[in-house]
Amino acid sequence: MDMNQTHLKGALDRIIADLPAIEQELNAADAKLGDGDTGGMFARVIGAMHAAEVPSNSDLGATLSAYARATAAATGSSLGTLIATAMLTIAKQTKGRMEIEWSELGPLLEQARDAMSARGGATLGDKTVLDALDAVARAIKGLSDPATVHSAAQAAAVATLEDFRNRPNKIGRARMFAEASIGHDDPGMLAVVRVIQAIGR
Amino acid sequence: MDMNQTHLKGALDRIIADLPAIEQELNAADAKLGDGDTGGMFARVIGAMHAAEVPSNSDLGATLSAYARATAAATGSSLGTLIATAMLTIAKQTKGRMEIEWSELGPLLEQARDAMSARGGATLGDKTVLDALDAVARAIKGLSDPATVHSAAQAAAVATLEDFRNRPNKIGRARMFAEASIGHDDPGMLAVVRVIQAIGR
Amino acid sequence: MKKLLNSPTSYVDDVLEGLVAANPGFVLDGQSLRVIRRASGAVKGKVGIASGGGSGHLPLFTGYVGQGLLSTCAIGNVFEGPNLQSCMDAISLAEGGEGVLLLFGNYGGDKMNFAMASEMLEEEGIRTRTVLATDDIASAAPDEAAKRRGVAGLIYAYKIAGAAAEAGHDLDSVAAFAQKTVEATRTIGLALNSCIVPGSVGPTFQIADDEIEMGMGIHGEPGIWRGKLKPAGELVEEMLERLLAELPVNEGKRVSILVNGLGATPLDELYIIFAEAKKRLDASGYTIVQPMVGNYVTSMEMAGVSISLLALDDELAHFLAAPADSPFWKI
Amino acid sequence: MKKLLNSPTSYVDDVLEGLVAANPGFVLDGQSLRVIRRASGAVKGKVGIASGGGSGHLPLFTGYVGQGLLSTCAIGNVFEGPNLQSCMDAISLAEGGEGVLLLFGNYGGDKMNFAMASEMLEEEGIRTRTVLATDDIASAAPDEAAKRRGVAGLIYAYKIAGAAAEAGHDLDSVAAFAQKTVEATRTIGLALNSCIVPGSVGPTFQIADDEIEMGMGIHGEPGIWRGKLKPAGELVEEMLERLLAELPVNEGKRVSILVNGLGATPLDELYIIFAEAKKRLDASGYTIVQPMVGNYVTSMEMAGVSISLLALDDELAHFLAAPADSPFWKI
Ligand SMILES: Nc1ncnc2c1ncn2[C@@H]1O[C@H](COP(=O)(O)OP(=O)(O)O)[C@@H](O)[C@H]1O
Ligand SMILES: Nc1ncnc2c1ncn2[C@@H]1O[C@H](COP(=O)(O)OP(=O)(O)O)[C@@H](O)[C@H]1O
Ligand SMILES: [Mg+2]
Ligand SMILES: [Mg+2]
Ligand SMILES: [Mg+2]
Ligand SMILES: [Mg+2]
Repeated sequence: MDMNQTHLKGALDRIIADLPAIEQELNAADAKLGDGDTGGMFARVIGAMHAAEVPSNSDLGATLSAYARATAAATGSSLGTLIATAMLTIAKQTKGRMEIEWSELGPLLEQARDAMSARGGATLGDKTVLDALDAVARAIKGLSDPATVHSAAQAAAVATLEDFRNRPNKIGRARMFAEASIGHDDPGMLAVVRVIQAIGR
Repeated sequence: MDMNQTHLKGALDRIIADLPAIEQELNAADAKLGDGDTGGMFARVIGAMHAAEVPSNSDLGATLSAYARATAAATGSSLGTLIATAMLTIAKQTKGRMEIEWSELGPLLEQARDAMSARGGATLGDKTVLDALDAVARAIKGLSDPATVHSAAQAAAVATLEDFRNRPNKIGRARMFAEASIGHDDPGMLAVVRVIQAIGR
Repeated sequence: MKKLLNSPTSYVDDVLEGLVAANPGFVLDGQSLRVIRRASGAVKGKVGIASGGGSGHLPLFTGYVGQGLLSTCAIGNVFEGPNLQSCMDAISLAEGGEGVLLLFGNYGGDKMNFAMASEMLEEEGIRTRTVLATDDIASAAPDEAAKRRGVAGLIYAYKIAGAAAEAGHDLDSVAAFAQKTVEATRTIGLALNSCIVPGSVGPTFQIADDEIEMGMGIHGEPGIWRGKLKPAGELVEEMLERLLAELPVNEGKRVSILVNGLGATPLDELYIIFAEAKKRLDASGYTIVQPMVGNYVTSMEMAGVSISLLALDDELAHFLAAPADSPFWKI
Repeated sequence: MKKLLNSPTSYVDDVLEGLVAANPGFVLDGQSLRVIRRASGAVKGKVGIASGGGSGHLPLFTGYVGQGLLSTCAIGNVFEGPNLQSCMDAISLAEGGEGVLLLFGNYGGDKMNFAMASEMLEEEGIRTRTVLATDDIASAAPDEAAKRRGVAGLIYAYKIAGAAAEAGHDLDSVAAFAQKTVEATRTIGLALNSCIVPGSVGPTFQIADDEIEMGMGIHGEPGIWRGKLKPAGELVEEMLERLLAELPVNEGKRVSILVNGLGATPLDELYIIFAEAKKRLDASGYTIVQPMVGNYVTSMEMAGVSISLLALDDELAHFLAAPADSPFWKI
């Protein structure tokens, strides 16, 4: 089965099931190097997406666009705004389509990544959500079986998190503490890992 | 030997020796019903009196007047101002005298008590420093042996403290909590007890 | 004790040094060097207004020296009344030939020292009148209102007496306006945590992490009840009920409201409290005039809020709206 | 979490309700209902100034809307940038036909949302220029000054850009004055304890009872060092040394200084800090112009202080002294 609105809604439900733990973990990660609010903001954004009234047979573009609007209204934080940017970008590409093939997901994520980079000014290697997204996008390129897509995505995200752990943050609140940020997970990157893990449950 | 400046200075020294403990105890007592500053204020007043430069062969009036001025400059608190009032009153009565008989002390304290009552508006029975002073003044009336004076004063002060413990405060910060003040020592009264005990050591 | 200071003993003098250096309208003066007066000096031919009180309540008391407000202010040690000399200084420096109103809070030490000072200065020909703020309804029952302590509502009396003096009223009538204001003002506060007196071993009192104390005084004097924190709306409901039960409201039900932070409470929370209060006052037919929200009378790092109401008539409303120019209250 | 509020989710809206109700000069407006604008509206024929930022810093940001200061201000959730719609609202409501300066702190979310908003509104014909406050010297090395975050010094840029707009300068020159101010401003802060974000499980960070953190950001971002509290004079010494090391001072060495409380620090302590700073600046030949001491940019119940210096020339001094009329800054 191709990817459709039901997948999106199901993914959201599974993230919500894990949300309390994710919220705490992201807050704690952000408190080490930022302002400690990544988790709270993330929880609010997910809640707003969930509360958004999206007719159950909308196309993917309309669904994501509604999610993006809900996100943008719920926050003006860095990560929240980047999430909205990503969803808007993919919404534009999937406007009018009820489903997409799983193999299309990788390229779509790459477009999202580029839009986020343009909006936020970060580049790959800065130890942000971008690096995780980039790794996932590249890992699932060409894959068309949903289970394979998921496990490749998860492996790539986790590997990137670990790979970057001992590198310094180069943007956002954490950046100036190059030394101090070494050894800590970037909260945005960690969010990607936890989201993929939640979706897989 | 009659009472002279040496006695005053010696008393001050002995109070200072006990001061850390007295300060803490008075603060704690005042914190229960007032603003918790009786001890700090008292310590400052005693320190100021001690630091006051009083020529060592001044008469009693001059000595007490210097102590009163030092006290008045060190604080504007209720108790501090009343202490200054008391010392000024006795200073006036002992102006020019190098020594007084111990039996004169009681009547002098009665005059001080009356001046404090006029200044502060409290009357006997209000559970204040006045009640302790009054009891002491009456107890030592007619006594002329210093040791007897001291033990009578101490016994009267302690008895008054205990007698008033289960009565309500009727003036000052503690007054409105009639119920709550029952069972607690009045800090001003407690100060009289501790001062007399210190002097006796 | 985590405070930004040099030493507890120099605390008050260090604060005054900064206060005067930062505010060109203030001069530190008097034999005691514990009086703030207007840089422009006493106004010849007008009634002077002297106040005073302990340190630790900024902007009270000294912050309200300025045109249309206080002439002078004596400053005591932290939470102690001003001493005798500083009271004498404050009165002398306020005298412009028409007498001086002594306007301060109803506390023992303050009363004694101002009384002694005025007795001594009356001998030198300075006429004084004394009016005491007694706005804290938690500090005594209504039938013992004269025993109530003065808290945040004192600044309403500053404003109205200051405007009356500025307008050229004589000593008796300035005192009468101040007295009228005091009688038309009611305050109740609540505290979330304690302040720390510099040099003390610790906080003035202990309070649990989820508790508040309703009716607490500005030095940590015990209040009416201690219990679990409640939503802002419920707290305001109780505070207003207590205040309105005895506020002598005039026709038209005009009131001014002061939502005052005790020092460590974020401005955000004061506005939440104000919004709740306004909702309820509006619903009960009161008209709010010149609302004030901010840290006007504090207790150092104490967190909490007080609400003061002043029942207005035309006269009081007129003086309340008159120009004023101090660093902390400008109109 | 001991806060006077109704619920964490209604926190910001409840605060805004109170803020607007207490200040007749403010109107809550825009599709988002998350913008404060002057009650008098945009000024035709003059450059508008829009700002914005997260909640939890009152009086920043919204408190500085008023004549000679901001035209409008977008408000985000606590410690989050204003969202896209509120940024669009703030810009549209500030437009008086001469374009709008976007003036805010250098934070990711704020930048992204204002950038998106201005891209969308430029299509509708509203010209914008953006200037970012980057005064916090603890947040990046001097060679990466463009990465520094904006903190208390932002209000100097408000004041000077606001005065320039009021004086009728065009968009480019108002932006240039703002940029010049930003480049002449340096701030460093220190924190004694943490704030608590409404709805969070606890304080943003933990700090020992006898420790401070030098250089901490206004959301609790880590600073330069954490260690034992020192006497006020020593702390000020270090802070001034760090600031002056890179302040681009002009001839005459005129500086304005802002000693800013983070929210829970008593005013007393701020004056002690100011006195220490003045002593040192005087001794080093600086001339202090228009000193400010108070809670201008806070972090809710965070205790601590920041010192900002603005190096003045005639132009900046002129605009700094120009009239301004907001509830929290009146000249
Ligand atoms: N400019 C940016 N580009 C890409 N990712 C960013 C950027 N800024 C922040 N992030 C990501 O967002 C995360 C922090 O999110 P959040 O706590 O919501 O932001 P803040 O509190 O700094 O506004 C970081 O861990 C990082 O992954
Ligand atoms: N008017 C008064 N008359 C007599 N004693 C008083 C009076 N007011 C206070 N006191 C005494 O002073 C004590 C409190 O002193 P202190 O703590 O210095 O006063 P405060 O903090 O209330 O100014 C009380 O315990 C009481 O004995
Ligand atoms: Mg964050
Ligand atoms: Mg006391
Ligand atoms: Mg006291
Ligand atoms: Mg944030």
